[in-house]
Amino acid sequence: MSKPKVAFYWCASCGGCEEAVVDLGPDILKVVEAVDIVFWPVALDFKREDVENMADGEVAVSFINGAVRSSEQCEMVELLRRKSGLVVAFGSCAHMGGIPGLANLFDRKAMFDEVYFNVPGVVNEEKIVPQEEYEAPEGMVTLPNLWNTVKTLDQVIPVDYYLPGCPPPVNLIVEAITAILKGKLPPRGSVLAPDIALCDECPRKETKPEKMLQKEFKRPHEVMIDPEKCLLAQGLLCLGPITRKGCGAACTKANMPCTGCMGPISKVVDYGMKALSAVASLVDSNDEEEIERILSKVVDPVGTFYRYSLPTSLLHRHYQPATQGGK
Amino acid sequence: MSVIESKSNGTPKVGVYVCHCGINIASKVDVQKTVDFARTLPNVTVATEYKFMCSDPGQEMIQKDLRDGKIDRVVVASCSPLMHEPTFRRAMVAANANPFLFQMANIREHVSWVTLDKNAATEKAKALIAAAVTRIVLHQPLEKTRVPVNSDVLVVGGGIAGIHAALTLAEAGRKVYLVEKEPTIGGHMAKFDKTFPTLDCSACILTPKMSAVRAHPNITLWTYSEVAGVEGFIGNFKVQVKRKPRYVKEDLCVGCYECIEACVFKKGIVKDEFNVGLSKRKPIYIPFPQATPLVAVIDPLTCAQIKRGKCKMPCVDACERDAIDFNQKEEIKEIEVGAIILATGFKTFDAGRIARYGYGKYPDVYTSLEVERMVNAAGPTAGEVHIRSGEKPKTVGIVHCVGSRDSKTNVYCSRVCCMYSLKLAHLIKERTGAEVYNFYIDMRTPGKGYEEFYEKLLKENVHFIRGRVAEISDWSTIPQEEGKLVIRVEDTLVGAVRRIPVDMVVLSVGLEPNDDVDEVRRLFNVSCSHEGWFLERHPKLAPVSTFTDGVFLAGACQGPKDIPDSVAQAGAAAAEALALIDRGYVELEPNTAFLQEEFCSGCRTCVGLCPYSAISFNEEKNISSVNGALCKGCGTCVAACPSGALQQNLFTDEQILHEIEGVMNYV
Amino acid sequence: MSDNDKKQFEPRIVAFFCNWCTYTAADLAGTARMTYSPNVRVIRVMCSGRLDPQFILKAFREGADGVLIGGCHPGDCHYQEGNYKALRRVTLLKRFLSMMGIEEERLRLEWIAASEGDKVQKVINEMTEQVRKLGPLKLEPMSQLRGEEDMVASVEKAVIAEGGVS
Amino acid sequence: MSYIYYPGCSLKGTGRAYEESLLSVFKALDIKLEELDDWNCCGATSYMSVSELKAFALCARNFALAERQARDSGMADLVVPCAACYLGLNKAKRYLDEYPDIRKKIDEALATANLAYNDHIRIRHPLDVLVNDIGGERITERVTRPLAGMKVACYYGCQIVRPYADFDDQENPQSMNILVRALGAETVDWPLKTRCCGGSLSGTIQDVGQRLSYILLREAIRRGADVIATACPLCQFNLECYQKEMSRRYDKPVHIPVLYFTQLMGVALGLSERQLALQRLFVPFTAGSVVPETVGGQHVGN
Repeated sequence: MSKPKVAFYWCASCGGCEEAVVDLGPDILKVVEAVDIVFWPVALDFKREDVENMADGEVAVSFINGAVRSSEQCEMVELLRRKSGLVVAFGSCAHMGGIPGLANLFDRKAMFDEVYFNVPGVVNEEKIVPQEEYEAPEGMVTLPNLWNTVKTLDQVIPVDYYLPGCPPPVNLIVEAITAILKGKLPPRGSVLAPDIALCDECPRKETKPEKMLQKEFKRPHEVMIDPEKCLLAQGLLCLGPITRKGCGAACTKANMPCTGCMGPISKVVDYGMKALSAVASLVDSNDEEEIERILSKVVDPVGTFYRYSLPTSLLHRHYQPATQGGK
Repeated sequence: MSVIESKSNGTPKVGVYVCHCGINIASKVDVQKTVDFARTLPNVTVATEYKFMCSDPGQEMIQKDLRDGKIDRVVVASCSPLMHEPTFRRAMVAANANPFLFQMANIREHVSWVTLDKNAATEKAKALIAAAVTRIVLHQPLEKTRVPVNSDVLVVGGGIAGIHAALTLAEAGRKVYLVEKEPTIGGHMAKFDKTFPTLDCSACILTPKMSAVRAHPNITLWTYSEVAGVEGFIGNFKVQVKRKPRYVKEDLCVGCYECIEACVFKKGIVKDEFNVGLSKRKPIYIPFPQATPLVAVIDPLTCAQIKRGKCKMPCVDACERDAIDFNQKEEIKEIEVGAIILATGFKTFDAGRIARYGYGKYPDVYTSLEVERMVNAAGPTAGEVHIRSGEKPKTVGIVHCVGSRDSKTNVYCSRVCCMYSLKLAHLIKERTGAEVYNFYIDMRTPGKGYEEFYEKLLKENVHFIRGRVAEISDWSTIPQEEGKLVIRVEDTLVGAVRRIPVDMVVLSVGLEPNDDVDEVRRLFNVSCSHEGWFLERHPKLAPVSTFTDGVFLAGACQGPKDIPDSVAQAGAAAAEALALIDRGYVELEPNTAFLQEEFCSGCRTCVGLCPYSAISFNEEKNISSVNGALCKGCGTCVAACPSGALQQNLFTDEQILHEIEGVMNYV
Repeated sequence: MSDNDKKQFEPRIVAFFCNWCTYTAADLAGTARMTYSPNVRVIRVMCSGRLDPQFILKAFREGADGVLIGGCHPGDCHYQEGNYKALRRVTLLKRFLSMMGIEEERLRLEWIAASEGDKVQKVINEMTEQVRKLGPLKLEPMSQLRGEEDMVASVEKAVIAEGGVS
Repeated sequence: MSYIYYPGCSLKGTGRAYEESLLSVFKALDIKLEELDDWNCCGATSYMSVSELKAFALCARNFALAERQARDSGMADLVVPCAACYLGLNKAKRYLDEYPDIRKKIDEALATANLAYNDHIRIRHPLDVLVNDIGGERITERVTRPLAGMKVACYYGCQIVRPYADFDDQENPQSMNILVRALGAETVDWPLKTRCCGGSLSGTIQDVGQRLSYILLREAIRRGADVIATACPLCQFNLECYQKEMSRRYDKPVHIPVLYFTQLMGVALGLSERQLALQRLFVPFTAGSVVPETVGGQHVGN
């Protein structure tokens, strides 16, 4: 029988996820042996038409990374959804919006103003901003429409599985692909990673004190980080307790706090809120002012707790009364 | 509990029962509409209404539907769960259903009684019903845990209420610890000469009870002691009692007064607390002749030996029984009791707070308590009533409601002042033959024989002027007023402002909560009213219980009371305590936290949060573990758990999230 | 918005009251027949310390224009310190909300003792008016796909055992 | 320290001595007073009894102006020396705070004049400011001519502490006594310190009005007061201006200087009679008459 067809696609992302595939190293050859890659813009020269010409469901599985924030990305993922048996949200951006998701703190106009006018060094006397349509001498030129709001993949199309991480750890990719090839898949909607938080596999776990209460939160650049001791116990905002394991504690092993790219475990509804709740609970004070003072060291609540997941927040995005019918 | 489990036990069948509560609910909420609405909600198989769901027929409706298998979980929309949740849970048990497959929607206290517009009320009621229905779908059967009850009781406060409660319990064969912070029991009642309305002698009826306490084998009496700490919960309190050193061995002293005679100070040097400052006492003293225990006490603040460490200590030589011991130290006693009765009493209003009455400024303005001591045969003046000059007053003004019924001080009526003012009026007239004026707002004499006593006073030609006194001053406008205290008052019956010159003024001060009420309240974890009176669990149905199970109230600490009421309430509190003890066990709400171990990463966020150390870290499993017996079910750890691995029975994340959806989505 | 709309707009407020102080106070307000605006729907929790910030966002997501939290006065918590835990979380949450463009006034934490029925009345009336002034809170829909089912029951997504299938 | 100063009509008219002495004293104590631009009637006097709502509107306008003038987002402290203005403004503030329906109407009224009141107002009486912000000690430090041996009856009148003020006891106010003692004088125990001075009756039903004033003066003198200190233009007027007439009308003659407490302060701070407008008094008071210059001189000396 013919090899199963596989497609890779990238939306709003940094390309790191593509790297992750390449990071499979020699294993990638096994993959190539086992499957037939029919679409991979970053690596192979297939065109949109090629996909359009396939029959619905012809592609066994599409790995889509990146958040969705433009009409083009939307069309492409809808197309791939139609043509694919399985769609896997690949990496933090597809899974939860990722870093691009932080754009939901602003609206499109604010971003355009920033990028095309305000950034120091921008020279743009003619005040040109991208037009969706432009009458060029050669004829009408068009650009995709950039959305006001960044969405996760499953906010645009139904997603079967999620491969978390920024980028997804190689071992998880391998496990996922093997599982797919063997057809030994968990129920649809599953996140293809262990359902327990990072502390479980963090080498620093043993060093946790009996009680984790904190009088002061610190930021990595402010302290000499003890390479053995639990980072949270050192007052660093490590999100290990809130974040799904599976990365092999890459960051904490590298003496850096976990920032949460793997997202929450299945019992959690809103990652950032749980993170906020856990962190606030660690404050070791009952005095209103002192509480204020201690928590003021959490300089950027949104960026800290929703670094990779703002679009999945129950608020979804920065509130815009005007555009949202509110007064 | 996850959705998977909760949904696995077949599709739930919810019964919704809406109560009219007579017209309490029905007059504001369109009950029929809410029922029709409930029918439209998912999983609802029965929806109906009844006049009084809490009545037997009402409960029977629920039980029948349960037995007939029409429903497997119940929502009752009626009053507050704090009111009838136990009732309906019992009803479910009676029908062999698990009592925790039950949820109440509070559409009376939270809807019909507080909403003006009928439509708004009905809509709100719908929302609360929807919330209950959406949440109950996720309820799980739970079991209450039983813990045995320690049969000893702690009574705090040795006034008449504490004494009566202690004796009642002791008579019933219970071991009682009676803790009093003063050197003697007896409280305010011991200070009085006569009691209204019968005018029988206070000491004659109180002192026998005091000695009974002292003598009773089941009562451990700790005077000059205070409760320092309380742990545990209903049936199983651990209490620490601080026993202040009195520098006199209680078991040896026989109260012979020799030491007091011998003291280097030949006469009193400090204000005598018992005589509210009308006389002075020595550093070593016995509060009053009938003090119980009749044991001397040394006041460390004034005793030369204790203060300066140099005194000939004649008291020591004088004591044949070597009872005096300057090396006594404060000691902490640890006791375990099943129930606690608070009878901490009251303090009188500080008359100095009302400047215009001149207390503390004009020497002949007295408080009622001072006069109580004055008229007492055993008091500082041996029953003689005279002003500072030593003369008998020819005219006396008694000012009612001092510190009561006044938005600037206390709004409430202190309940006892009218009657004790009448009593004092009678006694003063009896002792001095003076003209006595009572200045009152309203004469409040509800009680057996009270109004009759008032009648009696009227016949004794005591003057009654209806009006609140504006001011008392030495400002004279006419010769007759020279050298007198002038009481300015609007006589509301005559409709004129009057100035009445008197020799002596008695301020009938109201009753106030003790100064330390806040510490006491926190110590025993009971709530207070605005004014600081301990809050009963229900003003009508649970007047001696508090919101902390196992802690009961007796006497004026719950609100102003006269002696009969205090005694009655003390009896009630004792009975409540006995009922608890004789049952022998208590059932604990199962709303405790539990851990879904497979999801716990061992991050330890929860461990430091539990105020009861119910969460510990299980070293070999390398995850947290919850001790259900210690958990009181606040849910703080659940809110903090970063993995949602900790959950709380009856308040799981999902139950609450569903409740939120329910309350918002259907109306 | 125009004054006219204001009159039209009836805010919906979700309240989380602790069982021992504020919920009891609300009952007391009822027993004392203190009428107040019907815009607040109370959800009972044992302690304000149970308040998971997820609930508050959830309420907003479900269409609440405001969220009110009631707990015992500092030092009076039935569970000793639960209300302080609530305070810690709300303090941070308020900062988060304002970063997200949601007026802080939409989230209110009040200490209301069991005896303060009148305070329940006062606070609820105040907050209703305050939120009425702010106008409705209409969050942008996440998408038709990510329906409630997914949100709450993301839990349903089962798990592949550690080490995965291989 | 800087405050916004609301004079009101009296301090520009009959109570001019009050304003002049107040300004001099505050200046001497380096407390900045900045008069409210374009202030209008406080609405007190008769307006309050004719139409409260209109009176409130008048007050609210003053509030709005004050907030605007306070610039910095913080609270505007509005110093109001006249007892009647103080009461009127306080009452208005209370009603605006507590009655949403009234507040709504007033807000609308202000809006038509492009004004807004944002609850950023504190109504302060000079006594409040001097005692609670400056404090007796700091004032004593500035005293150059202590009023040693002078017996003062402190008269507060009915409007300052009742019913809205919260800076002093309503039944037995102390702030002026504290102040006067800080100047080195004695205060006489005088139970009438908040009793009615006769108010406007002195001008209408003279016998009733003057009798009330007379009672105050008699008792003050009987208790050995050398001078009466007051904080209200109307009280000052009533107590001072009719003394001759009273002496004729009633049994015992009365003759006692009635000063604004600010004038008394000025004397102790060593300000000139002109600065304190002492020349405006009907019953003459010269610092020297009670306090020999020398005493002050020596005091300064050692």
